[in-house]
Amino acid sequence: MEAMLAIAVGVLTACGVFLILRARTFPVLLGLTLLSYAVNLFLFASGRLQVGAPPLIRAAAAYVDPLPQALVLTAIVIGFGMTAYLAILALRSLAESGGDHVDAVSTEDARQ
Amino acid sequence: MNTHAPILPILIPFAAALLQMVADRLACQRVVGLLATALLVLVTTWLTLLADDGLLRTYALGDWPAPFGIVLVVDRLAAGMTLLTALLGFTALLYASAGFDERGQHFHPLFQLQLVGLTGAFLTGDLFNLFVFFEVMLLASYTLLAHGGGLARTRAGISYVVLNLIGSALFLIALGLLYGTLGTLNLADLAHRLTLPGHDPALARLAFALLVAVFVFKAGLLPLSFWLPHTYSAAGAPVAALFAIMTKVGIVALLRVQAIALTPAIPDLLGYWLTALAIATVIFAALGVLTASRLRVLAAWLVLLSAGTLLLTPAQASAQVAAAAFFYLVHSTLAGAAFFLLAGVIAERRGDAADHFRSGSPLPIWLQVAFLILAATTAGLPPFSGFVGKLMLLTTLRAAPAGTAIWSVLLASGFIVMIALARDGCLMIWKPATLAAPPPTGAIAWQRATATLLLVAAGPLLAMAARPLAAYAERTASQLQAPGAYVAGVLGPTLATSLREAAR
Amino acid sequence: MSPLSEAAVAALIVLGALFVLLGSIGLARLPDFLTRLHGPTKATTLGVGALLLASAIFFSSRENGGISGGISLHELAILFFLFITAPVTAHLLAKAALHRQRRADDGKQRERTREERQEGP
Amino acid sequence: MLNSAIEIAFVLIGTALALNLYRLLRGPDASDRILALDTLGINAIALLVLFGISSASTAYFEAALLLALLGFVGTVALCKFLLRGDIIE
Amino acid sequence: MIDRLFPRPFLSLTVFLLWTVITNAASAGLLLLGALLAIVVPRLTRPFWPDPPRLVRPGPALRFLGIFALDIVTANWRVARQVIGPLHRLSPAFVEVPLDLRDPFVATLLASVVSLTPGTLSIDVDRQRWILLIHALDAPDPLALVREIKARYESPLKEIFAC
Amino acid sequence: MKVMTVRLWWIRDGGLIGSGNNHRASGTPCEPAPPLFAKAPVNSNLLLAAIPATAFAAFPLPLLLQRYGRTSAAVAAATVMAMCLGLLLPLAPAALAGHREVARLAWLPAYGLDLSLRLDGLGLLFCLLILGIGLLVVLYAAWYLPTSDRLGRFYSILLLFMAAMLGVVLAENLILLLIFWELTSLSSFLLVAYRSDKHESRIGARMALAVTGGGGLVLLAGILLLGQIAGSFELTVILAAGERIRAHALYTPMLILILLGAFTKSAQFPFHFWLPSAMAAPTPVSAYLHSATMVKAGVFLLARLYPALGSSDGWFWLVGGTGAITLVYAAATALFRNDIKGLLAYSTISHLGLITLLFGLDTPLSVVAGLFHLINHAIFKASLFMAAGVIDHECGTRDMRRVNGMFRVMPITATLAIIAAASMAGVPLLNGFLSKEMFFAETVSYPQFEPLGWALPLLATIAGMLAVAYSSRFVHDVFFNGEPVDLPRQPHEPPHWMRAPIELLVVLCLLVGVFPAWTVGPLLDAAAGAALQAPLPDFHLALWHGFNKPVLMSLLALAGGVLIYALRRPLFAWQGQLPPMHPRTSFERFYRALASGARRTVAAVDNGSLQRYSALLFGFVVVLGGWAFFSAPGNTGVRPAAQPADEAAVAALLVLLLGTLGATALYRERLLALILVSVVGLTVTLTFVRLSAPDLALTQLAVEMGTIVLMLLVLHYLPPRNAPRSSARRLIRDLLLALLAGGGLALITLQMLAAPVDTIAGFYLQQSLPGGGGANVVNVILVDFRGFDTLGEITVLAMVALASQALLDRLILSPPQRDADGRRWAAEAHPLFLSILMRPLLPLALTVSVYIFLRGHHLPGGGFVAGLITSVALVMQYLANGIAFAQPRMPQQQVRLLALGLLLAAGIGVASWLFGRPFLTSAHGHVPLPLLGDVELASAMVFDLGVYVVVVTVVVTVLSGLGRLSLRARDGEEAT
Ligand code: NA
Ligand code: NA
Repeated sequence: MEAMLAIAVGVLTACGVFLILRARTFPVLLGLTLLSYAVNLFLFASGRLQVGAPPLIRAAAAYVDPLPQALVLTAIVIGFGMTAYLAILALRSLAESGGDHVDAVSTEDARQ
Repeated sequence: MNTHAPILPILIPFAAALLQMVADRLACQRVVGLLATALLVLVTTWLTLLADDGLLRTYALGDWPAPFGIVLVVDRLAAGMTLLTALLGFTALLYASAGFDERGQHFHPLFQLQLVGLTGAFLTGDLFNLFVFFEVMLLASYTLLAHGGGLARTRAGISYVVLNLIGSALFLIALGLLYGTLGTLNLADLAHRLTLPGHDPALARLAFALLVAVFVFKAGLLPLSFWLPHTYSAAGAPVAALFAIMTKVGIVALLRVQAIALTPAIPDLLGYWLTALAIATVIFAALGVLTASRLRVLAAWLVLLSAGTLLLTPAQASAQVAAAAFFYLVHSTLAGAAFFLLAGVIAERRGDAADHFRSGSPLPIWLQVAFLILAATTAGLPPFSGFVGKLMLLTTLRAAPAGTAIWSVLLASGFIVMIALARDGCLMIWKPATLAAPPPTGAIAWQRATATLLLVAAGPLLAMAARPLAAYAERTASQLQAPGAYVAGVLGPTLATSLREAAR
Repeated sequence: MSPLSEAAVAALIVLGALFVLLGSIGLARLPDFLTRLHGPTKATTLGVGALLLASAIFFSSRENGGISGGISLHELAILFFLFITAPVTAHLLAKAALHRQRRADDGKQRERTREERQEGP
Repeated sequence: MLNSAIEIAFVLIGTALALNLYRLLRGPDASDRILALDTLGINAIALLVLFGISSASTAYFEAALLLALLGFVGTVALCKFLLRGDIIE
Repeated sequence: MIDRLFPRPFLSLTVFLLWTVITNAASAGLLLLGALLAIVVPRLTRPFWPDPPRLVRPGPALRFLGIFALDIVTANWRVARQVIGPLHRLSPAFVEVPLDLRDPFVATLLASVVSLTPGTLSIDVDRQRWILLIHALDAPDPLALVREIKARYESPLKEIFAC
Repeated sequence: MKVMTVRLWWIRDGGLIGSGNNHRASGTPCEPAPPLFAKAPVNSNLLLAAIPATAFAAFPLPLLLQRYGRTSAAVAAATVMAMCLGLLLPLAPAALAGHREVARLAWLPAYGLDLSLRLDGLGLLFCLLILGIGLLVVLYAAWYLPTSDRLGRFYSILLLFMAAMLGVVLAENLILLLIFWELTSLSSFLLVAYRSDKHESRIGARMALAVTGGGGLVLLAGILLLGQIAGSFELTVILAAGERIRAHALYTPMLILILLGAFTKSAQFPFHFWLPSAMAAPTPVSAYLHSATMVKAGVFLLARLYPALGSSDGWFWLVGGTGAITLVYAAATALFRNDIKGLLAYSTISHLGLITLLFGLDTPLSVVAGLFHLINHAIFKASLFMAAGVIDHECGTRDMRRVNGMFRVMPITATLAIIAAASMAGVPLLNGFLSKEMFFAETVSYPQFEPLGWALPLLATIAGMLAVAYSSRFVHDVFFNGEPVDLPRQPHEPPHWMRAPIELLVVLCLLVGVFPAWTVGPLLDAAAGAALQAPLPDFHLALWHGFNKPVLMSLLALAGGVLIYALRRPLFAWQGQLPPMHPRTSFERFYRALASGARRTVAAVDNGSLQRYSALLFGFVVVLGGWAFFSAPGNTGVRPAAQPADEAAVAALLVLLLGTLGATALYRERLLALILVSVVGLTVTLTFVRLSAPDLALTQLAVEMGTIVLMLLVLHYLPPRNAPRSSARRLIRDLLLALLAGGGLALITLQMLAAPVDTIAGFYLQQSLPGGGGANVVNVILVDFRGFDTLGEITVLAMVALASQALLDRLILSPPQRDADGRRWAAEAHPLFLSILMRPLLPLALTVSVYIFLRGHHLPGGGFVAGLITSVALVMQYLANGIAFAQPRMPQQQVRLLALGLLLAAGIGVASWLFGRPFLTSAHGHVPLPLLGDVELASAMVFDLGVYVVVVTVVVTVLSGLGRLSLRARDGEEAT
């Protein structure tokens, strides 16, 4: 189980990093999404993995560590906000530079 | 009220932001904002005076004890930084209230929320909460940066946002690793558990390394600092002025973590690499200063220069150095901010020539004097704060490893800044206009003049009050460099009980 | 739980899973888009329905099943929503597919070049 | 009996998921992929229900409910994108 | 009185039923809360549903639901066989069903019913000519299909909603 | 904070202060020097402190008074100087008697910086020079500067400079001395650039600043070292510690640093070039700064620190050597200058070299001679500069090739100038002669290096000849040598008051030259005594010591000098062939080179590309992390973890890999990549469910939907054409980084999952029900234990909404008319089917969100998820029916709604103050109600409601805002 998660985190990170290093805004957005999946899974894993032990207080049961879940929840929501923000910024730069290059080289610059 | 003092620096701007969101007429927003920041200055001053008794004030949010709940921790450092933030906030806002705030939507609430982020980041004693406040601070800053529009700002904005998002991801990884290894998020508790056996040392070390990476990135360490000059020079004058303290958040966090967690447990983590890169940063920034073609770009490079200078200090792990660092931090923050405002005023005054280093319509004498004083301050020429700060740093860093290198770099960078400012100032202020200079575009709004002069005056004033300030800085440093007291102060009863249980 | 209900549950589970599989087979196997569309939209729906029924019986027949014991019906809600949404998705997918089957007209080339010009190198 | 039934069901649904993925990657058209994604979602509901029964826990219910309630949003948006490009107009 | 309290009794009923179903536990408090929702939610969302049809005859409606459920189950067998059976036997076809009803909501309802019942999929409702375009997985005799749909689904719906 | 303590006391009699280890060397705090026996009245130190204080306080006066006319400005300046002089005189007798006053005022004692002043013979001498010549310059400038100049600015800067100069010579604390030192550089910068519209003035000023200011930085380093060696920055301590200092390991580097400071200031070779360029300054400035005061600061420092640093080989070679070279080189150069002030400037450099050489000779008597020549040079050089100024003022040029035969035009001025020049040449009966004699005598009687015993005298004689030569050129070429060549103006005698200062100084030249003993004798004794800090060698100033070697050398010098000048034509011809030197242009060239070098470097390092920045960031983290991890002591390495993987896990992993790798490989097919990413999202959701995190699953799921809509909204506008493929090198770099980062994190995950840990989770599980009143621990953490985080989080969300409004405001984007394959868009904007079926969905979705919200505290759900459900349902309304339909039906005033949400969350937190509890303290309890039985209420619910409101508002605002772009574009098209 742990190995599975580790591999997942690793691959998500690797692909996220690769996409973030692309030159256009959209792949960067995708990359950041993948990276945040990886980060959330990792943060989640810091509470260790357990099947069928949700932290809902019932009569006598085992519970998984609830704190990382709370943290990840916060991270997910903030991540969504940030993605939205970057998306908006990308559109703005598109409107101003006429292109979707991350360095927002305006079309004039590009010609030169 | 005393008991709630620690939370006020966060709640005041927060409340102001809410008010401004409801009463969204610009006039109201201005009044609310200025009143709130003025109040913030008062409160933080009071807090700073309170903190000077040397006691560690903690504020358990939700009445949950540390490390389970989030606690705010007020020591001299935190209080002082909130005061600095407040001062900067007030002046920047005063400047912005003369028309800059009209150039886009929601300037005022975002400004107040930026203050929330800053004060929160300085006050919190919980690392995840620090992450949250970083996000608050950054998101506000993203938008304030873009305020006023223009491709340059958007371009800078994208780099700034993407890099900071990577930084946030890194921060979360570090936090996950910390929790997964040491099982807590409260700095004091982390420091405490770090000294106990029963955790994986390699993972803990790695976790703190990642944390340090985040902080030095925020602080503007080469080679992670290329975004900084672009961003700061793209931002509008008052925004950039407020940004002058943002790199300091990283520095302060770094100094804190170093003093409380690293020095006792992982002393070798901040080693030569940091000093070496800091030296590189200073050199790079000095070169940048030479390349600047307009005042606000130069100011941005100066911010980087001061960041590099400050990054020389954490690796030393010494109270004296920290004290010098604190004085220099205050000086460089105010001077940097002043430069941005001055650039704004000059640009406004000179029409097309703006703040470019070329001849334009002549400046009024008070602006010339202001420029002279500020230039001398930032170049580290006596008798202003820049000299005092440099004197303190040189004196305390002499003993440091690579002290000679540090000395040479500090003096050389000072020299470069001096000759660059001399040249640029000559071009901008004295060089007669080749063709008939355009008439100065109107009078400068009193808010802008006042704000600028207030910050410029800081140079001489800090130098005059050097002794009490240096003394406060030393008390701050010695308090910071006493990790045991911090841990005991924060964990307090919790720690006691847990120790008792351990004893049983 | 009683063997009868257990048998029912078991049967429904297998049946449901079977229909789910059928739908996916249709999706994978059928020749063109519109025929493929038939599979999931209902075989699957039915399959999930069966599974939900199984779940309902299962939890209703357990002591302290559901939240406060007694019968468990909230599975019906899921089914309900599936029934509302499935036609919509099917409809839109069909429209989209038909739209996509229209050949791109000659405007295409012009469009491209124009954008390239916009783009710059 | 129940357990073996669950085992079988897992295998069946697993196969179903595999077939969905095949279609997802195979295409040929975007509409096929969207259809595959949609089916994947519905099969996931089945999977969740099955989890719920197998672990006799209601903790899976909300997820299934949400998937049923919101799962189609993605599909609709994607289709609208293919049709109009502009999904909110 | 009732009308003012429940301007959309059908919707209110649905909300109440949904509530009781998902809460999955019948306590006085929850039921009361459900009733409250049944009143509040339709009011809140009224502007988003300006022209709801009026459900006139509940009886036929229930019967219709029965038929519908039955059809789903039975017809699924057929599709199942077709799906795994040899594909060349299939004769898929587009079929146009001329509609008698003119209410967009009811037409949509019909279309979804058609979509949900295996073998047929509603592609589009042409509101100029009031024609329901259907795709059938295997329709050797399209006219028969049209007849079946009109008889089995359309007329009951017209009856239920009186349009 | 403590109040600054002001401590003033004084020291009388030459007794040196005993071992004063009273200032921290490297960073250890310490108290200011302990008060010494305070027996005499305080007023004398008050007087002492008052001198620079007055100067600094009063320097703006002329600027303020200039509105009352230039005379009042001049009078103000003169008055200030006179006042300082008046304050000085009462202190003079003691100083002349060899005593010293010390006054202290603590400033930054912990770092060795104090406002401590001292007045002794040396200081007195310089004060008199500064103030005396200052007064004359004030008078002179009033006549020299054009009447258009209102003088306020000039005199203020001049006073500022004077104040700084007084500070330098009165400083007891070395850091304080440095402060004034740099202030002189700064104010001289302003004075040299006084004619700021002239290019050469600005360049000259910048050169002066660069060299002297830069030298000041080096000096700072030297002083800090010295202070650490001596254990104090107070001169009294330092001067007493000569032995210890010279013995210290850091002596030589420290000496070099300090000498660099002195040499740059005193324009010693090779730092001399700034002085000629500084001649762009108005002549009064040159007469003041470049003859009498600023350039003397360097040699003053030599004299000041002589007891501490002197008498060592290093001192001898460095100081003596530099002095000697400068002496000869500058003298030779002076001869060839055509500009009068240029000639004077180089002669000044040469004389400074002479003085430096004398200090370098390192015998008591040579020090006396140095000081004596310093006085004389100040007197005659100031007068010469003023004379040059008169000529410039009268002729409109200073070019000696044009200025000829002035003797007939202005006989009086000419006579005065000729006398001064004679003194400069060392002609008997004039003061210059005496000190030059002493200099010659020193060179002859110099004890050290026997083998080259003749070298020094020879060098001195040659220098003497050159001095005679350029003096004769000045005299002959300006005042005789035929007719003037097309002068801009018709010259005649200057107004009397302009000549008066020159007259006074020339009279002084004569008086000192004839009656040295009773004119400067006492002053020189006191100064020398203070400089040596030791009993004076016996010497007596007299015009005639009998015929000896020095006299012989003087005669040789005179004869030789005249001869050289006679041979000037071939010499000038020869010099004309030498490559011309233009320090000004070369300085600017140097700066330009520096700047362009910097520009190239910066551009090379920072290419402004985000891709490089990100790569650097990732690379940095990988390297730092790798180092930290593998350098750790007792690194256990990766341990296999406990639980076996079930089929579900494997399947999920496969799906996830497929989606991730697929999306990455096909990222150019943007839509496909997006679909694949949402598959990944679905898998992550399932993982959360499976691994006991239902709340996460719900949140992730709802967020997924929002994300897809968001991405599609963006994708619509992004140009369909893809970026040109990255280069192979770029690809390899990125893949490498990706692999390192991914592999690293995977390994860390594995090791972390196997690592032992004891977390604080127990507390939450324990307290959730009793303390937080909720069974869903995650929710209780979110709204209670760590509600502060959540507050910050919804603040972030709210800001995203504000930002979206701010950033999308007035943004015009043109949506493509066809899709990527060039198809026209479908005609039907809002398919009936969709819009109809979405209508019943909204109320049902609302019901569900109410359900999810209410149970959140006990079971999976809560404000976030409920909010996301509601908002997605609302967004569906936009999607199905369009903005025109949905917008008016939505709750308006989103910003106020945001504020409301935040207020709910924060307000309930503040409410806890009423119960004397900290912010965000929660309360919960069971309230029995009719019919409902007892209903559980928790203040956290209100908090959660705030969360709900914020989430709904934000999602709707952002997505609808993005959607509205197309409308705006359409309107734009219609408008055009
Ligand atoms: Na001549
Ligand atoms: Na749109």
